[in-house]
Amino acid sequence: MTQTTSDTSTATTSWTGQSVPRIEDDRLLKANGEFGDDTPIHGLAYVHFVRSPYAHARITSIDVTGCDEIPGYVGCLLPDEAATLTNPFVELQPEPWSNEDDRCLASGGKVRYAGEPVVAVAGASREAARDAAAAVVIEYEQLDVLVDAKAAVADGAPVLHEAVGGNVGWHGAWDCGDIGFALEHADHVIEVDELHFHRFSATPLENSVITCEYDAGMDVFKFIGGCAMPQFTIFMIGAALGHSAERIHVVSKDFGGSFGVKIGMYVPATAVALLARKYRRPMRWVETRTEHHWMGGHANERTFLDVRMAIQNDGTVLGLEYRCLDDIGAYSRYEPLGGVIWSQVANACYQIKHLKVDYTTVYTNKGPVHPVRGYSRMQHLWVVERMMDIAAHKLGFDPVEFRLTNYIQPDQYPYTTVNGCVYDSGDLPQSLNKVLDLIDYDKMRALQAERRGTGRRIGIGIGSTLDSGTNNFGQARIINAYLPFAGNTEGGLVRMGQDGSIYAVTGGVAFGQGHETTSAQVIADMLGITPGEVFVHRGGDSSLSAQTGFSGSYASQFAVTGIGALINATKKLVDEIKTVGAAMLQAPKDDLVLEGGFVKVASDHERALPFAAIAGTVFFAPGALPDDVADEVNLVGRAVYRAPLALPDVDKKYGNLTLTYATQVHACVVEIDDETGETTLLAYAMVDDCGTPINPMIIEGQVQGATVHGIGAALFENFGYSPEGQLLGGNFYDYHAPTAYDLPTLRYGSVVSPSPFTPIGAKGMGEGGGAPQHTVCAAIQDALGADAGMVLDSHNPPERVLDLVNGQGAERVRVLR
Amino acid sequence: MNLSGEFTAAATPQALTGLLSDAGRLEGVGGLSSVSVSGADTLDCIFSPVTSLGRIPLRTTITTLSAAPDAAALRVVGVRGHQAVDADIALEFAPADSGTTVRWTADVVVRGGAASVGQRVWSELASRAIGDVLAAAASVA
Amino acid sequence: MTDTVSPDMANRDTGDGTASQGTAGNDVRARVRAAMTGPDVVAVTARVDGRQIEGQVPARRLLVHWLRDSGRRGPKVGCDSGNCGACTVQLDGRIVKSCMVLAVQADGADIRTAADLTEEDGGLNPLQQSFKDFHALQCGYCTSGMLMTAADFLASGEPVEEQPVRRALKGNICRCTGYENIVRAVMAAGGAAVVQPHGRGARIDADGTVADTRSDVDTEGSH
Amino acid sequence: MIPPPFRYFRPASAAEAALALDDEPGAAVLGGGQTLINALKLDLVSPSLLVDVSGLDELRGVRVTDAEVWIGAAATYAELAADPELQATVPWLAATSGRLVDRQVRNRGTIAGNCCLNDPSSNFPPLLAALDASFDLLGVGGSRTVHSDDFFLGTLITEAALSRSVVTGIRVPRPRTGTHMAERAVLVGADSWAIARAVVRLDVDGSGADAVVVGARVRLGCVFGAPLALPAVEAALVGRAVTADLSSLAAEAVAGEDAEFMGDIHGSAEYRRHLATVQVKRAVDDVVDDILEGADA
Repeated sequence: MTQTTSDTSTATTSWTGQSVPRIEDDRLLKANGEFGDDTPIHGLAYVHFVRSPYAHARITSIDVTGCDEIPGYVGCLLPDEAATLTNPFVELQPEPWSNEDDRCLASGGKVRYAGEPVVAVAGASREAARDAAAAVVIEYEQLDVLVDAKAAVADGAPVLHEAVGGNVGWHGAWDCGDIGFALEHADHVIEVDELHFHRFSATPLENSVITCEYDAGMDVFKFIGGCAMPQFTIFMIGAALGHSAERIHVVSKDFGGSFGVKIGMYVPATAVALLARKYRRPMRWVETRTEHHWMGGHANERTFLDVRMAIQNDGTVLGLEYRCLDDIGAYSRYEPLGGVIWSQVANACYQIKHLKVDYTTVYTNKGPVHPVRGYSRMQHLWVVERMMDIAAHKLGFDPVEFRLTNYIQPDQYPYTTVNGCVYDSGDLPQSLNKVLDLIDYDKMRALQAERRGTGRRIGIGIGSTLDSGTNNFGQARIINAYLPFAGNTEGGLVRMGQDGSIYAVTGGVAFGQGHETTSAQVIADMLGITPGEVFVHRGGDSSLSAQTGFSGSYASQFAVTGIGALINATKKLVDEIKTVGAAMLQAPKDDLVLEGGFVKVASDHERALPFAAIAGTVFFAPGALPDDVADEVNLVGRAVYRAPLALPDVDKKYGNLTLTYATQVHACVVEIDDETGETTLLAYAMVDDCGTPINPMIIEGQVQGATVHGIGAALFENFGYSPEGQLLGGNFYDYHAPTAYDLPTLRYGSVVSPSPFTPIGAKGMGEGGGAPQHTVCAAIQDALGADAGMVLDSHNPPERVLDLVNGQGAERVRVLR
Repeated sequence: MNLSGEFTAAATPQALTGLLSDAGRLEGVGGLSSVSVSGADTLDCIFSPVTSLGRIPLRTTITTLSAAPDAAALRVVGVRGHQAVDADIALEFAPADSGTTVRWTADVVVRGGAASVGQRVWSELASRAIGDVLAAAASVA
Repeated sequence: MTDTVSPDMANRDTGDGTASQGTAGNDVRARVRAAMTGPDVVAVTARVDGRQIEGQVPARRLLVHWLRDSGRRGPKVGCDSGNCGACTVQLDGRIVKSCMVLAVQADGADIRTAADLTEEDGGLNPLQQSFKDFHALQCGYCTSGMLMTAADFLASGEPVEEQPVRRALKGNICRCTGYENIVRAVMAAGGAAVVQPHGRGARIDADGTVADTRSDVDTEGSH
Repeated sequence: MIPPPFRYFRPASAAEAALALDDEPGAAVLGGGQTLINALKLDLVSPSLLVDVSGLDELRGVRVTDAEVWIGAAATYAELAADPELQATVPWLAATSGRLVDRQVRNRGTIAGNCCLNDPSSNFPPLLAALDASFDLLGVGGSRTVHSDDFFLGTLITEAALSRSVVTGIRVPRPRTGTHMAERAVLVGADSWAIARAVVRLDVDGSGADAVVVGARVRLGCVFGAPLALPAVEAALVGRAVTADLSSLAAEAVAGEDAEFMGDIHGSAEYRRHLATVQVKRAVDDVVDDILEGADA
């Protein structure tokens, strides 16, 4: 096990790197957590949204007079009112695409997806809010519906956002290296007409819950409920309401999952805030599962067109090109950032030299996309993985050797990608070998041969992926050169209380990642105490001076940015403790160590002061300290961590877009029923490498969770739409989230390649890069073989697999040379 | 979804089309209540098809798009909270021995949460609901 | 097949094969009318985690909401459709999903929620401790329901093996853990041998004291 | 998630329940509530009154006579799965009960609730139809027993709902010696709902290789009109010797059936049509294997 590389001289034990059971568990296990709907609020009213049953329609009338009949009806908010009281939400894209009119209720007199909120109704009880909402009568004039990205960009298509002028929300082109030359001269070229990465989401078990209290005396909005990106939320709500950021207070407590999705919560939160202010009453909206599936945020659905890959006789892959249409649904929200985020992993895991991508963001009448675990990178990684896999099958390369040949090799790190990103470290060959051992690769190949022709065919799949972490927000300028973003920071604050106890808070808002524990481990090492002695703030609180603009939990960054900020903050506290200790112990500051809750003189451990004495003196007896010490010390360490990232070259779309790259290599074995298409996972294994671990147990847990999200997406989960724009996966009947009984044992292994760029060698991780989609697709392809159906969709339910068994997709794949 | 059905009514085609403006008679039809004429070609009512889970009351507007001796076209929009059902119904009347043979076709779209959770069952339910209410209405003409 | 009247059924039900006769029928109709026309309030009294709780609720109030409004945070709502199991409680000795039970149906019942699982001294019970040891929870939202189901399984005497455990947990959705560690935690709590968490090292108790067990760190597993 | 308003009535007997249904036209029966309460939360239906029969002891239990097995309407899946008499007499019902949905739902869901709903993907209707089960209905006009063919009237509709009756029990004729059954389904997830389901029951005279089919019941779920009888398949099987090629005969006969399939996000109508044939074939194979192995029901 890699020991801590903490550079402080105070560490006397090393908690960092240990699988410490989590500090947050006790309260959760005892049902003492406080999730969104748990917070008791006096005088609370409930909000219920009246939603459009139509996917695209003009609102012709709204009649709320029936609400008055409902006992407990408090009041409502109408679209016109929201349009008067708010500015359109800030858009990240440049003109003309920024002319999109997005507000908390259907804007511009239209609805653009089924389930879009039109009227927000408040009632004194859940039942009153529901009944009043049911009494609202809205009439619509239907408009033509778009549920297909290709149809949306066709001539004459109906337009969602008239002010934008068409259904393209953004467009960008990358041309790295010289793919034209490569395709012309390569020994082999594989061409695929179309691949499709389907629509799904992470569907956290706790839906969004937003409570808003408006303090009229102070003109402050206080939001309580899981918020994964608090300062971004304040930015969006503040700009929409024209309200000062410091008068918007965002508090998260226990938080039942986000996985990126809840970054979009500022939209309904704005409506809840308007109601709270209008009726001077705290308001709570508890999203239902159906509502969450309609609007809680879908992952980017992407159609890849005219995909070509150039390969040499020796198996070297030179590069690839594609066009893609990224279907973001009805509103852009965090999009079109996905248009650049994918390019963090431009090379995927391979030494390709040429890449050309033509990326178009497209509006359709579907639920809006939000960042979802693996955000935008997994789509690109998937298409590269599919092409690698298809190439290996079509050209007859051994699947393992083909990957080993093309992997970026351990001695090539730091590795600069075709677009200037710098992969920090990794050992993909070792990871692959390890994962093959975990699934008993040779035995499974024998089983595959044995089963051939029995109607229950076996396939073995390999998926290699990246989890890029710690965004360089400067990449947003590749979307829109005028955006004022650059770099990335996170904040942290560590302080000592009057009795010597230790408190810490960061801008990261955990929703299950164990931040309280990992933070405590690192801080404990630096202060010479135990993790249990560090009280880490639960969730997040925008009033606590621990947040920066990029604060939050998304983009796999906490182990770098959050921990980095806490290390910097703890360093300051350590210095102050030693300053006081030096004065009180009459010893040189650099001869002091922190150990067991004491400041000790290193050369004479008998000379020691407990933290309580340090704190007591600073809090209550500053007069006993030398003036210069008393003037300076407050026992609060507040610091930021700044990721060392420069602005990319916006014109060339070149530069380092993320700081770290965790890798995962997965392998699985599937069995396919030739008559029904049912696909069973017989074995599944993952090997992760996220640098120096802080808590290996938590890392393993994150890998397992991301794996099942991916398996779910690959085999079960699908936000399909009817031609009329109705979501057909609106609940857990129709959107099958895998259960324990659907899954095989997950076998886990790890490789440790410390990051040279981060404070303790750790890398952000947890998103998982869609590895299971790559892996399951490859396994199905392996079961089918080279001369059969071709796996060209990321979602493979039994019917599609049966079609594949019968040859579907073969005609869309060509070996041009 | 496209549905169709056929039944024989005792009434004449004229009597059948006359129903579309006769709230009083329609009030007596099982499954219909609160029937009122809200416009020249428009009826409002509560239509409550029955299932084994209970009734499904829909606030319903029926618009007569065309009515001729041998055919009629209706647009039916039913709403229940965030659920909605639209049906374009075409009726054909042909004289039969004991009255009129009514053939109907309907293009039905279910919207809202029901579009998802009910996707396996709506076509059979809607087919039965439309067939039943048409036959019931015809019987009071 | 012809419909037949069953004397057996008639005898068991009303004694005369018809239910609508007599004053008894009128009494029932009167009670139905009262239910239909009176205020929409029904009284509910139940024992919840060993304490008597009384309430007045509308007929449609779900048991999960009534329990939550009564201060129990264990049962949670994660779906609209009875799939997720986050609301699982024990009702008269059997686990149920409290979003698919009306509060009024629990009148007179004995209910246990996850808050009642802890030891008498407030410490974690062995199952809860196993969840902690095996990192069987992340966000914790599904945890109360998982614990209720797992406790029911372990008390059932069914074999503590992977497939039965997975089947037992089928009615509880977790979106964080991928279930692997939950399965291990339940099996371990049931006495089965399971794989230890990656890099298992020390243990910290809730009060901040530490049991240093780093001697058994599995260094093999981490490289 | 918040149901529409309704009122609640807890009858003291099935007869009271029948009276309540008669008295209040918008009333619906609340059994285990494992579908109805979800439908209410999703605001799909809006009964004015729920008549809660779940607590009626007279609707519980399993009673076995020489001729039949009577199952209380409100017997839960868990009770049926664990019932030794049911396991001994109609093992298929007990087995199905034990793998329905999940642990919690099995504690509350009832067999008659499953049947009264008659969702095309429901487990019990095709099984009970193949067993020639009948339903005891109690209405204000009295009680009667209705054969499953006359009870299941289509998706989400049954004779009980139409006649505003309470189902009090289900009667399953004791399977004769030589009755063999098998059920095959393709499920969305393990122990989840079906997208295709076939139930095959063969009654045979003789045993092992000498067995001859003297009666056949083949029912499909997940199809319009479920549980749907497949008379052509049954006709193709009756009178045949029990041999391994029986399933091919059955599969060929499915093509001649007039079945209409539904499509949804989990599978198109065409796919389900294909699966129906596969499931019938496999269920017949299962039964044949069972017979040829000499195992008796």
